[in-house]
Amino acid sequence: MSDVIVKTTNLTKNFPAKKGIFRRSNGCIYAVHDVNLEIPEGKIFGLVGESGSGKTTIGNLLVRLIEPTCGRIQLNGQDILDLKKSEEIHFRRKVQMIFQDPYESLNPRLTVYETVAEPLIIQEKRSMHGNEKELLYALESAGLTPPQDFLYRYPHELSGGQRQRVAIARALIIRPKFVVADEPVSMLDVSIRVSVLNLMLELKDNFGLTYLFITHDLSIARYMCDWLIVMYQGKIVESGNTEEVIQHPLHPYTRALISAVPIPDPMVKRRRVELSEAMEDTSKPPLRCRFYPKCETRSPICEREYPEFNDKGHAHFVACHGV
Amino acid sequence: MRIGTKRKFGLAHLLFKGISQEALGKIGIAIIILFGVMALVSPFVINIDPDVYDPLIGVDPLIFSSQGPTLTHPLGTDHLGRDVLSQLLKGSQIAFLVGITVGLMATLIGTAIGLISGYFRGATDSLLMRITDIILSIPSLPLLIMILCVFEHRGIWVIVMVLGLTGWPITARVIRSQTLSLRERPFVQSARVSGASDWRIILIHIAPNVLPLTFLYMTIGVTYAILTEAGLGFLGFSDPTISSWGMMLQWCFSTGHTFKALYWMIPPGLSISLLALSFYLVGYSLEREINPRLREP
Amino acid sequence: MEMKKMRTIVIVTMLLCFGMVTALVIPSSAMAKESTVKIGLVMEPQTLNPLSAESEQNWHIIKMIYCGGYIDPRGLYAYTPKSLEWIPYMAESMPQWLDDKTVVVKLKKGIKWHDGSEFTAEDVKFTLDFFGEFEAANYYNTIDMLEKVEVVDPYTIKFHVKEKTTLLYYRTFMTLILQKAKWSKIVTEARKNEAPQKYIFNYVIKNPVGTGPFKFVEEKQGQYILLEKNDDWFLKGQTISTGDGGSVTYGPFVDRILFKFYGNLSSAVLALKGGEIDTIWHGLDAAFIPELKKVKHLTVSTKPYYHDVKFAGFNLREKPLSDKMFRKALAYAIDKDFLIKRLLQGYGTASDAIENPGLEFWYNGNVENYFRGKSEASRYSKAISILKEAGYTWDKEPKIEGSRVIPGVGIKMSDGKKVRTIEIITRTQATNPQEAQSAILISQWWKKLGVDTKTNLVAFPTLINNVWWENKFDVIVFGNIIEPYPVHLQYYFDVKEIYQYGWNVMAYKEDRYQKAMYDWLKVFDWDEARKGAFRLQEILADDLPHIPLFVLKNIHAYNHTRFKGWIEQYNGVVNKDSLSCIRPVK
Amino acid sequence: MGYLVNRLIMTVITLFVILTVTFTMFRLMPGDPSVFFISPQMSTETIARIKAQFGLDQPIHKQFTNYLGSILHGNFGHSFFYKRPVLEVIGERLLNTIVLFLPAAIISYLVGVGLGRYMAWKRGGTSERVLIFTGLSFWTFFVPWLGLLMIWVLSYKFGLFPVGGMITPDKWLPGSTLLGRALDLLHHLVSPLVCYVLTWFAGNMLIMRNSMLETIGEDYILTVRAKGLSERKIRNKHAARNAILPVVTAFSMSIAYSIGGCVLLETVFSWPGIGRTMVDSVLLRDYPLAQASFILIATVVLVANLITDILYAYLDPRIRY
Repeated sequence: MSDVIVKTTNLTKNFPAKKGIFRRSNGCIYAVHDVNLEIPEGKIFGLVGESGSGKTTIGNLLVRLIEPTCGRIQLNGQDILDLKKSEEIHFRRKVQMIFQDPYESLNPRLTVYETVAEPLIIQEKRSMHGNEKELLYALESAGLTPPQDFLYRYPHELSGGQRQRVAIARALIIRPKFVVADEPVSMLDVSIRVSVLNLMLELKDNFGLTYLFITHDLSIARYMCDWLIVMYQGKIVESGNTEEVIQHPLHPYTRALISAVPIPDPMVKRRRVELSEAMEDTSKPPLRCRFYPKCETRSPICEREYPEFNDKGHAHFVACHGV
Repeated sequence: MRIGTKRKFGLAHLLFKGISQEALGKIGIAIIILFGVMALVSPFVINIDPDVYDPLIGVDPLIFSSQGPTLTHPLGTDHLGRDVLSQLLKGSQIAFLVGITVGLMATLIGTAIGLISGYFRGATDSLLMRITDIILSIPSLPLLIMILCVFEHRGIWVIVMVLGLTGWPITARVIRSQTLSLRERPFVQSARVSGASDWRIILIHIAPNVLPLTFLYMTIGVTYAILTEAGLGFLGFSDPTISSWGMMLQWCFSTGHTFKALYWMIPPGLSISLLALSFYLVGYSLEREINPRLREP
Repeated sequence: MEMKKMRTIVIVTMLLCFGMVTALVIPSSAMAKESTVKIGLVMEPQTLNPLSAESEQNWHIIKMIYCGGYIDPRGLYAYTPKSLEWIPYMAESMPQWLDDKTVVVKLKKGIKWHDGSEFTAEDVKFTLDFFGEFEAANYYNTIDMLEKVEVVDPYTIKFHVKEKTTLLYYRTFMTLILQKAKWSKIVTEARKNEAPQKYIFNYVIKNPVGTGPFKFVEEKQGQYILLEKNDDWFLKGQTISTGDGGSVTYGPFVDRILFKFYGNLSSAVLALKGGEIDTIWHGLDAAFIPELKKVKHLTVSTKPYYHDVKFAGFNLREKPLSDKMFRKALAYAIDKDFLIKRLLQGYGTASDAIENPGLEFWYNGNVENYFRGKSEASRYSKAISILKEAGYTWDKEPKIEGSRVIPGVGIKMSDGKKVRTIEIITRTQATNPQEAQSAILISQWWKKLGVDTKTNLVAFPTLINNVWWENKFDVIVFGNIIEPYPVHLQYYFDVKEIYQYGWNVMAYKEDRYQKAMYDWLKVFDWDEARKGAFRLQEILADDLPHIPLFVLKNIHAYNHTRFKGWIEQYNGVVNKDSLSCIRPVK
Repeated sequence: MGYLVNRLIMTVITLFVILTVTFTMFRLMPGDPSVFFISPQMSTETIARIKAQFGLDQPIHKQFTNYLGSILHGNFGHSFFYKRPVLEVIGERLLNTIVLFLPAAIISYLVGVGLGRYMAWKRGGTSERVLIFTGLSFWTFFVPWLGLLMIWVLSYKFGLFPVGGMITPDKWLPGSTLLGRALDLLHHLVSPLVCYVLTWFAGNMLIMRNSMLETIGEDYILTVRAKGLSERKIRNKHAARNAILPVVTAFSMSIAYSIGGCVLLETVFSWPGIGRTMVDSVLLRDYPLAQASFILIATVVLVANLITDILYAYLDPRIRY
């Protein structure tokens, strides 16, 4: 296994929860709880789970858009949470993010030139002028050809796919090491998804990137990722090599998730795992298994203690008493 | 190299589109131009004969009481024999001066406070919003009069300053709520991921996106300034050494000519209302352009 | 809008109306058809407490209830309605001097307070002692000449005074008298209070008791005050000579007086025209005259003059205004005719002396008038030559070309120093349009002489503060109250009045005037006093501590179809005597 | 509960700041109210003694703490001008203003909301344009001028309404009937009320229209329409009910502003209300009256805002503080 580029230790993020007219403070939502990650360099690391499982929160934590409640994050072995102001800019240079919605992630008042050049201007204290060379290269790498046609356009003059490519060009122009891609194709038309995904794969090789690829779509995860982590309500329930996890899901939640993916072949029948509507209250700290209310295979121990995260061989980890 | 050339999406374009597509906007612009011409013409009228047509000290030597329109005085004279028309023309200069300056000042302050308050939140926000609450919870005219009473000399610039420094709260509130929503938008987060400083985010990413709204509130601010200065004038608190429309009405009212000399009472009041209306119409048309939901299906 | 919406609005409006109706108090008794004079006032009275009432509008009401007062006073003695000679009022006869420090006054018998009790010497003594003890601002000048007041018997009072002057007559003997029975309770309470003056000042008189022709009935704050006639008034049915050959018979013949308050004159005038009120007790602006004259039921009286003389007073403490020649030049530059013709629309008269020209007996019309009525060119050329003689120079000298004055720039004193900007301070346009507009015009005229002048219109307390208390001003445009006997010749110009809060705010000190004035105060002979006053006015016109400007006509209008017998007095046709004498038209 | 307590504390702090600011401002103005009780002929000692009784001789911070202390005891002092307890004067004036303001606000609110609703539903039509233009024209009318025009036409030319004031005393004297008094008050109320409504309704109308248009664009209206409800029901029950919230907020925020506007209206119509009293008390340096009226009006406004916020949360289940 190659070097670990990003490592988190007991990463936890709570959001304060307020309800009612009089704003009674009802404790907090445990969005991410006690997460330990090791992301190997040069790999695509997939993060899957349903909405609200804490995937995006982890993404935001890793690029420091939000600060964790507790826990540590290390980048190349260096703790990034207590960086000085002057060191922060170096960190920003190494880590970039691609957002889900290309219609929202570009400033509508800036041209492509201004948007893409911004990281350069900030990072290298350049002036607004004279960055054409890098820009044209970045745009071309992002598949916008001929690049000079796009330089002075505004976002509203571009299609969704083109915008996402601009966003990618912007993320890559300062040659980051680690990119968080938060559902980068979910807002795009199905027809152009593959080309954007392919572009990302291509860039990974060309620029030597490491991706944290966040998605709820298992088929895309399977297409993209080397490694897969399944999250459920702020906790990691299963992790392992992509093919291993998808072929041999161990956690009941992962099994339910995989059974929900439609199979294009009408002849194949798969047993669908139906989950009950019952939900665990995320405003309480996890004392029992989060999946307990929905689990088909639960046993009394599941209610008493939270399952340990165990290696089941082939670097396949799972947190379940039943396995 | 064309850097930052705004094609199609620039503010000027937005303005032009907003105003030209809307009949009401055109009316507004037409009225503004009319009064603009009046303001420009004013010095020429005075120059015909300053002894007669100076709005403050010129008097017609043959007229000793307020008289109706004649050829030499198309809008008649006031009780001292001063020409109403030249007062009206001079008044349009003052209305523009007060309106535009106060509108700009109030909008700039309001936008700055709204941006800072909405972006940084927390204690800064609380403090600034409490100040806003304070200004908004005191009736404006008595508040202005109280502030003006502190000054021994009420020159027009003192009035402009006081109006400008107290006219921003509504703008600040609107810009703040807009900023609160903008700061959570992915493009702002994207800039933050790129390492942009807070001020860069505010100036490059948020401010340009509240600009149309700022402009809208400026037109409202101009309306507010014109009406408020006129109100102060009517109550006798404007600069007595200039002939603003409010002061004209005050002279007419306080000397008992209100219902007697309609040629003197109608023009200033009508001008105040029309100019205020015109800026509002422009703002209204602009609002429809900014908020597409308000347009016709 | 559809019907349903309209219905909702109508219902809500009706509900609101009913809400208001139920909130009102149910009236108690029915009022018979009686004659009621309805008088409009432009400002509501603040209080019925005569110790703290200050606005003139307020005194109109208090005067009808009490005898005596602050403006247009009458107490133990009074003026005849027209010739303004001095006659006994509540006193029985003229004062008798025992020596230079003691004087005795006898009271009329049978004068009744509104509550039926008798008016006696005890009331007079109580009142003056009370003023002395509590140092009431309004009455301070009535007691400062007194040493002691002694009650000889219920109808005789002996005054021990500091010196024998006419001031005593026109102040102390004309002051308002309070009822001892009512006020001694208040005084006892006040003495217990840690802030006695404040207690008295803020005391709310709910039911004032006086000896005047009308009794208080009820007040609705901010809306109206109702008075009814006092059938026991000591002058009821008596006929007195007006002093000009005529006579009047006192009533009161009307049953009630209703004072209604309007926020501004325009509204009050519209109400008068519509018949809502019978008259307005406030000087009307000239602009109203033509329209009022067209109304059939109204008579407009424009003859009498208002009792204040507008003037431009100088701060004589500093150069260049301490220079008499400079002031004279400024006086030549003022066009009083312009002010009269245009500003007052002809309804006023220029005044050259500090006296009301309408009071012909006291007004000296032959004092120096600084080319009043002459052409602009001649006035300015005179002003320029005076300035030149006195050594003033200019950056650019003002010139006369034909009939036009070419303004000068940057006047300098004889020592070569620049004359600083001169500021004319006066009340705001809304408070007093004539003063404000005069000030603006005067500043324009003085500018032509190269004197940099600006106008500062301020709120009344600011004016008082800057001028009277801090003496921080250059020129003040203001109105001096002129009393029927010219006592103002003393208090506006006496050296003793030069101090921080003093009346002599201009700091005028000329020995020849002081001497002439003190001599004059000791003159009790009517004609001699007139000569003395003439002399004083001459000195003032020459020394020019202030420039008298004009006196307004006191324009009043009344409904002659409802009441007749109005008496035109020096202070207008609506006055205390008129209201005591008018009768309903059958 | 925490929220409410928090808001109340904030309100109290805001009031304290307003109090401090107004207090300081008045001391900064040249001139003080001793003009009312000092005669130029008094000796300096007398003047000092009398000033001391009114507390005007003390250093400003002392005057301030004294003032604060008496306010906490509910004593706002005596008006220097009216020589009566300040609360008495304000109470009476405030009542007069409310008699005018409340019906005017309610009517302009109903008219505005009704027209706004109608306009949103009929958008794009000529009637909408005409309404907008008329509304905006009145909205930007110079209030005293409109008032003067109304007096000129209604009272002067046609003699329909009184020229000013709140009542005709003749109709309120002892012996008058209740109905007579009510009608008289109503008669006086019409002109200023109409003037007020004319210049005020457009604000509510436009906010309602915009908010209604936003609501109509929401998906749930489509759902309701798909259910086959009548257009009228959709408009009145579903769209309008949700669209009304911004109007409520704007209404509470505009209270202070409109009381300021009342100054002009009260001047023109001789209405003895609080706005005019505030201005006069500032001019006369009647500190106690001015300070108390500024603070009381601010209290009214802040409490109104507080109530609106709570009401808002109650009306719109999406909003939770």
